[in-house]
Amino acid sequence: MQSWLGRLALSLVLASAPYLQAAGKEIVIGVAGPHTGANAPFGLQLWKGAELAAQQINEAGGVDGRKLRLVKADDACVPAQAKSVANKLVNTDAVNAVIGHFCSSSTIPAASVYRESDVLMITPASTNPRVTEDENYKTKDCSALTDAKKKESCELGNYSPIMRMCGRDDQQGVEAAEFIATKLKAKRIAVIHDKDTYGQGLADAMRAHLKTIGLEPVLYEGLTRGEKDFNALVTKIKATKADAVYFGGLHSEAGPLLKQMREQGLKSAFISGDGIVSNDFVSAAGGEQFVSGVYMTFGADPRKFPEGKKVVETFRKTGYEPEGYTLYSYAAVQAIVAAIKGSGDDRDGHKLSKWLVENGVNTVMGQAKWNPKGDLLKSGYVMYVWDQKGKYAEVGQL
Amino acid sequence: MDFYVLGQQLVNGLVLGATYGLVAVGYTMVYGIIGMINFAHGEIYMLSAYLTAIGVSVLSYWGFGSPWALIALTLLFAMAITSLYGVVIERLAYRPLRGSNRLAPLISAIGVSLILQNYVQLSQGARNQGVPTLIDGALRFGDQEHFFQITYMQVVIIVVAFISMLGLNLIVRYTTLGRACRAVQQDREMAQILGIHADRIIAAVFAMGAAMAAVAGVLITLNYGSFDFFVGFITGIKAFTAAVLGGIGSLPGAMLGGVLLGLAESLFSGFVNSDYKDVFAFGLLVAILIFRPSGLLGKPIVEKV
Amino acid sequence: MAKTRLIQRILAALGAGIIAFILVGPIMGLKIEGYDFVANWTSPLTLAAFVCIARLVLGYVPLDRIRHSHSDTAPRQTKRSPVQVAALGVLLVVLAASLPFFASKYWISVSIIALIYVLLGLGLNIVVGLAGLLDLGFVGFYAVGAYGYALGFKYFGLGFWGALPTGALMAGLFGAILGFPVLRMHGDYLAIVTLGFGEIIRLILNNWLDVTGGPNGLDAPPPTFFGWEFKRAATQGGVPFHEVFNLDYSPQVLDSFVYLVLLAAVVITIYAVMRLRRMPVGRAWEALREDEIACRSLGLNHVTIKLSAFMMGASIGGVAGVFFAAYQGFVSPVSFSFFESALVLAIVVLGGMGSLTGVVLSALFLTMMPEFLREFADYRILVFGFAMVLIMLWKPRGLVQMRRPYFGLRGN
Amino acid sequence: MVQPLLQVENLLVRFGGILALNHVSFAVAEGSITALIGPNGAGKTTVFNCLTGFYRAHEGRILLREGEGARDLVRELGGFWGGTHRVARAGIARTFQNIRLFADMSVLENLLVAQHRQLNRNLISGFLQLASFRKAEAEAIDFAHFWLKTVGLEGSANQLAGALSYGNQRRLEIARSMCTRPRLICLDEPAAGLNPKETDQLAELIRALRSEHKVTVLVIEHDMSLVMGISEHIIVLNYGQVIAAADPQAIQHDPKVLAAYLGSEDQA
Repeated sequence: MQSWLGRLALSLVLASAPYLQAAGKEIVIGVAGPHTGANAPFGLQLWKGAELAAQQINEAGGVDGRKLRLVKADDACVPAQAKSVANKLVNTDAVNAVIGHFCSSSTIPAASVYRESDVLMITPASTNPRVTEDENYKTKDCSALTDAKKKESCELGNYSPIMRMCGRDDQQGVEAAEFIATKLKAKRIAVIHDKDTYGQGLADAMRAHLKTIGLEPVLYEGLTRGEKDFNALVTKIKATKADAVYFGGLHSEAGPLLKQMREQGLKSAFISGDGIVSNDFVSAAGGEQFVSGVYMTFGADPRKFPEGKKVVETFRKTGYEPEGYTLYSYAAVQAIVAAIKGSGDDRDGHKLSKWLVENGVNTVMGQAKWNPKGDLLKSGYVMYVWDQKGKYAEVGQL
Repeated sequence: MDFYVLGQQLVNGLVLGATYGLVAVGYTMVYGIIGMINFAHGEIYMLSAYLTAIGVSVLSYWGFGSPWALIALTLLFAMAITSLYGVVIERLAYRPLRGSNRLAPLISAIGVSLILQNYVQLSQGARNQGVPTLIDGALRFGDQEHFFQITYMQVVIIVVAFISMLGLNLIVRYTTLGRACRAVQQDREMAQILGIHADRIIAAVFAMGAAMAAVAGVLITLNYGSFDFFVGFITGIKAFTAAVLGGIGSLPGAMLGGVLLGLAESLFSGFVNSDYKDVFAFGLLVAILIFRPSGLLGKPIVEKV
Repeated sequence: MAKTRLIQRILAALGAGIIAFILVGPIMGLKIEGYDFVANWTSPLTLAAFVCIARLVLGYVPLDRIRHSHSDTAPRQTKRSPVQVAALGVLLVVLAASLPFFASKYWISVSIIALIYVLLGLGLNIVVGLAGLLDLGFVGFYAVGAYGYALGFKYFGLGFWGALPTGALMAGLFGAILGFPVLRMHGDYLAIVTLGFGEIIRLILNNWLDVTGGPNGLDAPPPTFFGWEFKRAATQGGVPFHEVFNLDYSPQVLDSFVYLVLLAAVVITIYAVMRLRRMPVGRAWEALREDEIACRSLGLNHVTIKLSAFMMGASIGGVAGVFFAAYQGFVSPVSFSFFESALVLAIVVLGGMGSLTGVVLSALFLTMMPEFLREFADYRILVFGFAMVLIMLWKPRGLVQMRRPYFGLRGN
Repeated sequence: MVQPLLQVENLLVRFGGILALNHVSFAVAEGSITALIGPNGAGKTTVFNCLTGFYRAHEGRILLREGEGARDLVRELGGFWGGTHRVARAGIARTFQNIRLFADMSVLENLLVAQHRQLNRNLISGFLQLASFRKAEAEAIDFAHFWLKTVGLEGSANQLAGALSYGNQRRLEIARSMCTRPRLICLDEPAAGLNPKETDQLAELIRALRSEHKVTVLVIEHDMSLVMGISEHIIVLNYGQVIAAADPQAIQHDPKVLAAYLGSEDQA
C-alpha cells in the first residue's frame, strides 16, 4: 500500500507487456470481489487468503506439477459489474474455478454466468440463501430417464457448481436466536439491520426464528449504510427497553451503533453476525471499552486445527492479521485444488462439485462437507464474545 | 410521548444538524460566489477525517496529552491542509472552466471526487479507520431511570459549530475580504473594474468553505470515532440538501437547513420509522421547494423580462 | 531576460512541488495503523518531485493555445446529404450487429452494458442537452423500467416483449409525476429535487420489502425468442431455442440475442432523436433551453414542453432499465445509486450536450474505459477520475459539438 | 367609431409598496402604429409585460377585440400553466428590449419555433415523415423564408442566431414575432443600439408591417425622430400614469409632456 506510485508504474509495464500464457499448464483461479469501493476491505481479505494459499501450494510443488495463478477481478460490489467481471473470468481469463464474490447482491448475478458456463464458484463470504437456491436451476428428477448416458449427465447436472465455504444467513440467524433466547434469556429483543442483502438477510432469519420460539422483536428497523450517526435509532431502542439488540450488518456500522448505544447509557446485550469479524470493529467502535461483551456468530476458530494455527501464524509473520474471510478464502483454494487433484478434471464445475460433495475436504477451517446444492452440511457457527482487550474468543472458553 | 425520549431525539437532531450545517456552508459559499455545485466538497470532509486521525496520532506521539490541546491543534492542522486542497482544486479543476458551459465544472467536480476517494483509498488502505475517544462523559438531565443526555463531545460540536458560523458571518459582513466576497458575488465584472482581484476572492471562498468542512470533519470524526474513504459521499449529499433547503447562497440558511434536516431525520426515525427517514428528508425538501422555490432563506428569484 | 525567466520557472516549479508535498504529505506519508501511524515519505516525495518536474516542463507548453484552438464557435451544420448519413449509419449498424459473431462473450457483455448506457445517455440528453433541465435523478427512471419488468413478471407474468412498452410507459408516467412539482423550479433547485426523487425511488425499492424484495432484489427472466427460451433445458413444458433450431447449446446465444435486440433499440432511439430535432417538439425543447421567456412570448406552453421532455427522456431510461433487468436476470436497488445518475450526466456532458454522436461516443468511452483499465486493477477509478477532469479541461463544451440541421433554399 | 383592437382600462400594478402602474387606460386602434413613450422608469415595459401576459395586473382589464366581442387578457393569466402562452396565442406578439433570440439555434429554426402552433406536432407523423408532416413543415419553411426576405436576412438562414450582428438580431426578432401570425405586435425599443442607417431601415420595416402585412404595431421607443416619423398616435407615460395621448404634433406641444421630459427635477 505504501508506495502505490511504484506499483502503478509496475502495473503499467505489466499491462503493456504481451500476454504470455502457457495454456493448460497453469491452473487459473479468479478471485472476484470488491477490490475497490466501500467494501474494498473485504476484497482484500479474499485476496490475501487466496494469495497465501496459492503461494504455499505452489511452493509445495503445485497441483501435480501445475502452478496456480490467481486473477484479481473487481466487481466493486456493483451487480452490473459483477456479471461482466464473471464473463471476463470465464471467457478471457479462461479460469478453472472462481473464488468469490463477496456481496451477495453481486454473487447472485455472477453465479448465473458461472452456472451457464459450468465453472466452479466457491464463495467464501456470501451467506444469502439465494446464492445457492436459484429458482431457475432446481434439482431435477433423473430417475425416470432410461438412457444411461442421459441419466448420468442429468445426475451430474444436479451437483451445483455454485458452492459456499461459509454458512447461510438462515443458519446463522437461527444460531443467534437460540443463543439469545436460551442463554441470554432475553425477552425484549430489538433487531436492527443495514438494509443490505447480507444484513437484512440475517435480521430476517433472526426474526423468523424468534417467531418459531414464540418471541416477537420489540423493534425491527434498518439503518443506512455509510452513515455514522445512529443516535436517533439508539434513543428509539432505548425507549423500547430492549434487553438484547441484534444487528445484521457490517462492522463499519456496528461500531458507531454500539458506541452510541453505550454513550447513551444503553447497557443491553449486543449480538451480531460474522459481518463484524474484523479488528477494525474495535476502532470503528471507538475503543476496546465499547466492544467488550459483544457477542457474534462466526465459524469455528481455525486455530483449533493444527493446520489452521500454522496458517494464522504465517499470516501474522507477514504483518497481516488474517481476519474475517481471509481463511475462508484460503480454504476455498484448498477445496478447489483438492477437487482438481481428486476428480482428475480441471474445468467442469459439475464434476468438481460432485467430487467435493462426495469426498469433502480437510481445510484450514476443519473438515468441510457439502450437500449437492452447494451449501455446507455443517454451518459450524459458534458464538463468540469480545473482551476488554479487543479480541474475541468462543463463548465459554474465556 | 415520553418527555425524555423527545428531549433525547431533539438533542440528537440538533447535533446531527449542526454537522450538516457546517458542511453545507461550503456548498452554499461556493454556489453563492460562482454559481457552481462543488460536488467534491464532501470529499474534503472525508480528507479531514483522515487528517484528524493522523493529527491525533502524530500529536500524541509527540507527547500532547491534554485532549483539548489535541482537538485544537488537530483542528488547526486539518483546516490548514484542507484549505490548501480547496484552493488547489479550484485552481486546477474549476478555474479553467469558469465562463464555459454551466455543467462542465460539475462534471469536473465529480471527477475530482473520484480522484480524491481513490487516492485516499490507495494511500491509506480501504479499511475502516478510527480515532480513540478523547472526551468521555455527558451532561444528564433527569433521574437514574429516565433521563436524556448530551455528551461533552456533542456540546463541543454545537459550541464550535455556533462559533464558526458566527465568525464566518462576521467575516462576510464586516471585513474587507467579506465585502469583496459579496461584491464578487453580486457582479464579478463590476467588482474587477473596482480593483477587486476576483480570482483571489474565489480562491479564498474555496479555502473558507474547505476549512469549515474540516471543522465538521474533525468534530464528527472525534465524536463518532470511525470513518472510511467513503464517508464524504453521504455527508456531502445530506449537506447539499441542507444548503438547498435553507436557500443556497445564504449562510444562515445553510445552518438553518442543516438543523432542520437533522431534526427531521431524528424525529422521523425516532417516532415513525428509520427505514424511511431519508425518504422523509427528501420529501420535506421537495415540499418546501414547491412552496418556497428558492429555499427557506434564499432570495426569491425575480423573473426578469 | 531569458535567464530571469528560467529562474522564475524553476521557482514556480519548486513552489508547485512544495505545495504538492504539503497536500499529499500527511495522507500518503503517514499511514494510519489502528490508533498509531507509520511514516514513509518516499511516495509523497516522489510525487512532489514529479509535480515539480511536470510544472517545469508544462511551463514550455502553450496550454492555453491548445485549449482555445479547439473551442471554435462557428456553427457546425449537417451538410452531408441524407444518403451519405444513411450509408454511414447502415455501415456502422452492420458492423455493430456483426460483433456477436466474432467477439467473446466477455466483450459482448461489456458491449451490452455500454449500449445500455448509450440508451441512458440518449434519454438524459433529451432532458439536459436539448431541453436544458439539469436532472440528477435520472437513475430513478432506469430503476422504474428495471423494476417494472421484474415486478410485472413476478405479479402479472409479464414477459420481456411486453415489458419493453410497459416499462417505457411507466417510466414516462413517472417522468410526468415527478415533472409536475419541479416545473416551477429553476436550474440548480431542479437538480437537487430530481436528485431527491431518484434517491426516494431507490430507498422505497430498498425498504418496501413485501413488494420489491428489498435489498435482496428480484428475479427478472431472460428474454425469449417467440416463446423459445435460451436455456440449456426449458422450464416446464417448453422447448429451448437451441433444440428448435438444432444447434449446440451455448450460453453465448442469449447474450448475443440481448445484444442484437438492444442494438436495434439503440438504433431506433437514435433515429427517433434525430427526427425529434427536426420536429416541432424537439425544436421547442431547444428553444426552451435557450430562452424560456421568449418561448412563452411565442405562444409555446413551457409546462407541456418541459413535461414532454421529462417524459420522453424518462421512457428511454425505462427501456434501458428493462434491458438491464433482462440481461442481469436480477435487479436490486444497489444498481440505482446516485453514482449512476452522475455517470449518465457525465456521458451527456463529456459527449457534448445535445450532440448524438457525442453521447454515443462518450457512453462507449466511459463504459469501455474501465474495462480496458482492468489491468490496472486498483488504479482504474483513479485514472477514470483524471480522465473526466482532463477531458473537461481540454474540451469544456464536450467532445463533439452539436450540429444544426441544415435547411436548403427552396424555390418560391 | 370603430372599436379599437386593444382597449386597456384602469390597469394597476404594484411592486411591493411601489405603484408601478396607476390606473393606466389607453386604446390602440386597429391598423395603427401607436407609440408608448415616457422617461426612464415611467412604466412602459411594465405595460408591455402586462399586455403580453408576463405580469398579471392587480386591477383593470386588457380587452383584445375578438370578432364582435372582446377577450379580457388579464383573466387568461394565473393558474398552473401561467397563461402567458395563451395571451400570445390570442394574437399578441412581442420583441424584447434586450434581445431574446434562441442564440444556439439557426436563424431559420428560430422562425420555425415561432410557427410551432401551425405545424404538425403529431409524434408518429413526425417520426415517419408522413405527407401531412412534410407539407406543414415545408409551408413553415417557406413562410420563414418569406419573412427572412422581408427583413433582409435571406442569406443567413443557416447561421446561428447568436452569431448575427446586433442590427440583424433585432430584425430577426421582429421576423420571429411575425411568424406567430399576430394581430398586434409590441416592439420594445427596437431601435436601441442601431446606427442611423439601420434606424431608417427599421422605420421602413415597421411601416411595411402595418401597410403590407396588416398588423397593428405598438412600439416603445426613445428615439423621438423615429417615433414622430412613424406613429399616428402617441401615448405618454410618466410615474405610472398616462399624462397624454394624442397625435405626434399635439404631443410635441403638450406642456405636460415637455415637463415630464425636461423638468422632472422640480417634481421630485
